[in-house]
Amino acid sequence: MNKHGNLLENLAWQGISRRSFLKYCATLASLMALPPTAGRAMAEALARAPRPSVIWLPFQECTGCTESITRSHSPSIEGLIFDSISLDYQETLMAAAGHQAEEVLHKVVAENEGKFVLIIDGSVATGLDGAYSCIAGRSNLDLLREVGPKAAAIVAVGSCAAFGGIPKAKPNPTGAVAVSDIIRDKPVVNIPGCPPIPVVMTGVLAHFITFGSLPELDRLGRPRAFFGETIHDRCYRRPFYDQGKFAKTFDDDGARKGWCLFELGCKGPVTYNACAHVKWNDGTSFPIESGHGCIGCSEPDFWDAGGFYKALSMPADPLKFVAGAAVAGAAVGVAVSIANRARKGAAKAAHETATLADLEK
Amino acid sequence: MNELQFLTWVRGPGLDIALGIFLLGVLWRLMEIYSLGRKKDLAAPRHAPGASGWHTILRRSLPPPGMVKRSPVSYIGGYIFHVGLAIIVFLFVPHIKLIEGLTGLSWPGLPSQVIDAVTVVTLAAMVVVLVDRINKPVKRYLSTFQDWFTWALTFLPVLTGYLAVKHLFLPYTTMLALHILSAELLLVFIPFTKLFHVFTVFGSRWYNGAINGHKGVPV
Amino acid sequence: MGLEDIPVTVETGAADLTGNAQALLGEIAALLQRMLATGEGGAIDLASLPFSPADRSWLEQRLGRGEVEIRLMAAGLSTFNETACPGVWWVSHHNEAGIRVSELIEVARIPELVAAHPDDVKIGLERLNNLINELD
Amino acid sequence: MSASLEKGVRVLKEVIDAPIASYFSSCVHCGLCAEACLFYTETGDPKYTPIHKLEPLRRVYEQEYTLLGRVAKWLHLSKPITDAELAEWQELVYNSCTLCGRCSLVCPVGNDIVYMVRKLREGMAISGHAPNGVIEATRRTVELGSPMGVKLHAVKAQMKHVEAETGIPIPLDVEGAEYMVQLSSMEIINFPEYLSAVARIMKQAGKTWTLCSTGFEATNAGIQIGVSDLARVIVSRIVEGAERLKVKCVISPECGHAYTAIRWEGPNLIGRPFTFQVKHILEVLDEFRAQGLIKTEGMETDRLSFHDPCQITRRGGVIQQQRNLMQMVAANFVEMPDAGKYNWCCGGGGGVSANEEADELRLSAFKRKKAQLEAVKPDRLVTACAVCRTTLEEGLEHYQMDLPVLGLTELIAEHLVESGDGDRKGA
Repeated sequence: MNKHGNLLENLAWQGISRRSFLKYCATLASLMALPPTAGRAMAEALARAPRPSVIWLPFQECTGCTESITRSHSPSIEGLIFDSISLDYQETLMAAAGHQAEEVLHKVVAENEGKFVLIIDGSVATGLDGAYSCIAGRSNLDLLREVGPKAAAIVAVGSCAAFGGIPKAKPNPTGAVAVSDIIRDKPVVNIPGCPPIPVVMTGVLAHFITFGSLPELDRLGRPRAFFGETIHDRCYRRPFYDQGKFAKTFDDDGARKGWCLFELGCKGPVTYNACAHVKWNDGTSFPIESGHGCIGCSEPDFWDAGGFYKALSMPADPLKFVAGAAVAGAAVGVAVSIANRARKGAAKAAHETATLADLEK
Repeated sequence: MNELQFLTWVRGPGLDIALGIFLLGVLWRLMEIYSLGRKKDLAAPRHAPGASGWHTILRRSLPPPGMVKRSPVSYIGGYIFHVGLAIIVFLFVPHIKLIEGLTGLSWPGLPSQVIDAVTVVTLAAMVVVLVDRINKPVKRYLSTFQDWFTWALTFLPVLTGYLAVKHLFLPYTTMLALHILSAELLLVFIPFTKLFHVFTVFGSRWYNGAINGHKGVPV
Repeated sequence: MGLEDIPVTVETGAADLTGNAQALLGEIAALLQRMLATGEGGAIDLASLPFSPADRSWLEQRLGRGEVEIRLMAAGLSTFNETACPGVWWVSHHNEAGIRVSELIEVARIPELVAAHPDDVKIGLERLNNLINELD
Repeated sequence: MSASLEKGVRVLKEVIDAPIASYFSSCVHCGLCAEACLFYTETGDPKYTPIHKLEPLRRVYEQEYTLLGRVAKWLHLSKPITDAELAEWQELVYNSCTLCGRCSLVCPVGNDIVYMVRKLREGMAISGHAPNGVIEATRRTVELGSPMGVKLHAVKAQMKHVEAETGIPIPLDVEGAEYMVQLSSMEIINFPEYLSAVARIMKQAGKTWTLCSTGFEATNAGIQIGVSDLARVIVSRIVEGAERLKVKCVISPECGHAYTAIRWEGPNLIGRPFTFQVKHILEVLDEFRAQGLIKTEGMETDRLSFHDPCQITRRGGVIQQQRNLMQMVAANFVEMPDAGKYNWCCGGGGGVSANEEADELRLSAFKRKKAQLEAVKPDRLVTACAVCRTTLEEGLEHYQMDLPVLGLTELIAEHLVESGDGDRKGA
């Protein structure tokens, strides 16, 4: 974490040319759906910008998000962004530990009040006053309530921080909630995904550094540029869906031909994320390209959305009420039938043979 | 409740309840109607080709001579929207998947572009049929709240389905959930409104065909 | 066992034109016109459009190839190919793993990234002066 | 609720059956039945939509035989049927419906609407909401034996007259005859040529036949007003007569509803199948033709068209026979539009012709028949129902159309090859 000098000079020092940097910014701009010319503006701004302090707090999480970011495809380039920030607290990455680390945290918060960026991964446990997840004897809930209001911007990384994620799955023993459930008076950028796509993270940071603002967010606080379309919209297998060609099992002919995985439970149609065009592992592929349907990991409560292998149009739960209802219907039917027949029988029994006199009123 | 929870609810408990009410209502209503029975016709029957309940079930699907000319909108609009609905409900792959999930029965579907086109035509036909109901003195005279209500009940699932597929107005997840919810409402109301004709049409045609077929009149 | 032993044959299934490629031609023409009038170029990000592989190859074929092909080695390969319409460049950026990360149609007399930045020219001049000085 | 209304509702509860329940559950208010009803097409008044005429019956069905309807009734959410409503509906159920059944043929969900009108009339009549004209016709039929008050002596007078004219004895109360011939009072009074035609045809066919002194009248106002108990009284006269005389077959005359009454409703009214056959005269004539029992000569050369009486064709199943017979004697036979089972009613059936209140409406509705006739412009119109015949004649006169109407049976009789009686042949 080099903290000195001009960014471009630092890059040059690392053997990264201006053109490499410009090219990276152009690609980032493209991913963020900014106009292609924004790449250059971004590059210039990044080169000049002051380095904001960043604090990264891990709550109820599995470190998968950190793994995802740090193992992103071209570390030297993604590192550019981290080079332009001052990552002052990150438990997994920082050398400091124990009391020393906690001191850093409080010092940075105090010195940069209203200016630092707070990144959170993991959900917030609220059960037993947050006792399910503590750092240095303090509950995550407590820490968030203290640090959150002082941050310039909050970024919830991963589905747990964004929406509660797996800890919140039924029956949610820890009372896990999303960061945005605790912090209500300040915009929280949600970057859901289990794990999230690294470039989304760097894109949001680059935007903040470049333009001093958060990128455009959707209703769920997600950057619209990355979460504006569903996996299904951008899926290379979409034409098969439109043609009605579906793999029925994971090893049938359709699966071999790369047909649509809708019937195998793909949640692409209801999952807003950039996997289908940004892809994973150095841009190699994404789950559907590897032959498995999307499980919708970046959607709220994806864990409880009716099973990963059930087609979206199929019942989410086993039907429990139906059989009873059928029996009840038959019972009502029989009862009404008996009553009707009795009623009609009574009318017949009461029949008085009509005479001419009856015709006159 | 977020939209995925909403979707999961309509796919789960919502579907369960709707199907339950539907099945309950259908069984109850069918028994209520057909258990009333009818008297045996004691007159000696006249046999004529094509004069039977079964014939009428099929034949009544075609317009009697001269009627298309007298009420073109009813027939053309009616055909388009009924056939359109059948195609959409039974030949759109996700729907087949649902039926398979519920019953284990499955058949090939149509490409979604075809379904898209059919849906647009169906929606248009339904609007035309509605306008006809408003404009035609007889239809307006006969119409009660139920007629407007059931029109909306039938129209909404088609509309929301189309909007969901085309990603219009609302996020797909929400629209899909609304689509399923509207279809569930339709199911719930089928047994208790004139929509029950989807079942009784066969009984009615059969009775008409059998009663008149007894006299040797192919109706 | 090689890749060919795995019985998976992926069909592209995307042989159909979406109509977006056709629409793009008009957009490119508008950018060219603007460049002629004001000198300001522009670019169209192909990744931002719903483009099928068929659309891409259709557009590539229509635009054709011009006289200039530029290869840029900067954090992976980038190619700038002039199309048969001078001033219109087909730009592909690849990462170090060789995977294409973005693709643009750029309208410029010389692609922006190709021209040397004055700061870099200064550094170059400095380096050259050093070389000359070393000769002394 | 008045006692009569209570009785009416009870009768409706008796007659509502599974078909009616199915029909009401199927109706989608498409209004197509209106397009099949001449009272709507010729007036444009939507209240004449056939299904709408059944509103009281639908309400009774819903309130009595559906669970939801019963709950609504119990919660006082639905209004019970009132006498005032039935009085209002009288016009719709009697004046503007001839029981022609054309609506039942077009209903896309298959509702047999006329079946329901017939049943609704049971409740309407018994609660005192039938038109006076129809009540009086019923009273005369029950008390005197015929809706027009024709008694046996009038029949005997006509028998004598026909015997004198044709020289053929008219058998009365002959036991063991093959055919028992029925007459309608209209024929006895207005169209005596029918009896003479039958006598000559039977003679040529070599069939034994008879009239019945206790059951000569075929018409049955009980069917039209819709009181099965009275219809049974009337139809029983024929059944008793036929069984007493041990005939094989009763021939229903050129009268539409008489055929429905004896052929289709008869066994159901008396609650057992008949021991004899019932045929319409046109069926018998066509059988004779097919078996070569009657020979005709000469052809009518003017333009003739045929009006299908609803109760014989659409409601009776006699569809092809009249056409075979027309072809036999008419060189220039033209079918009017919608001929056969889709033919339009003359407007006088189902008791309407006996109902003075309906006169004006009936003449409006006749415009439908007028249009059909104008489309084919026949020189003469043939039919096979005395009520149709008088209704047509009245309508034609009203619209100043000069078009003679005749019965098919007499037309056939005119062409019989009768040895030594050549002067009767072809006009």
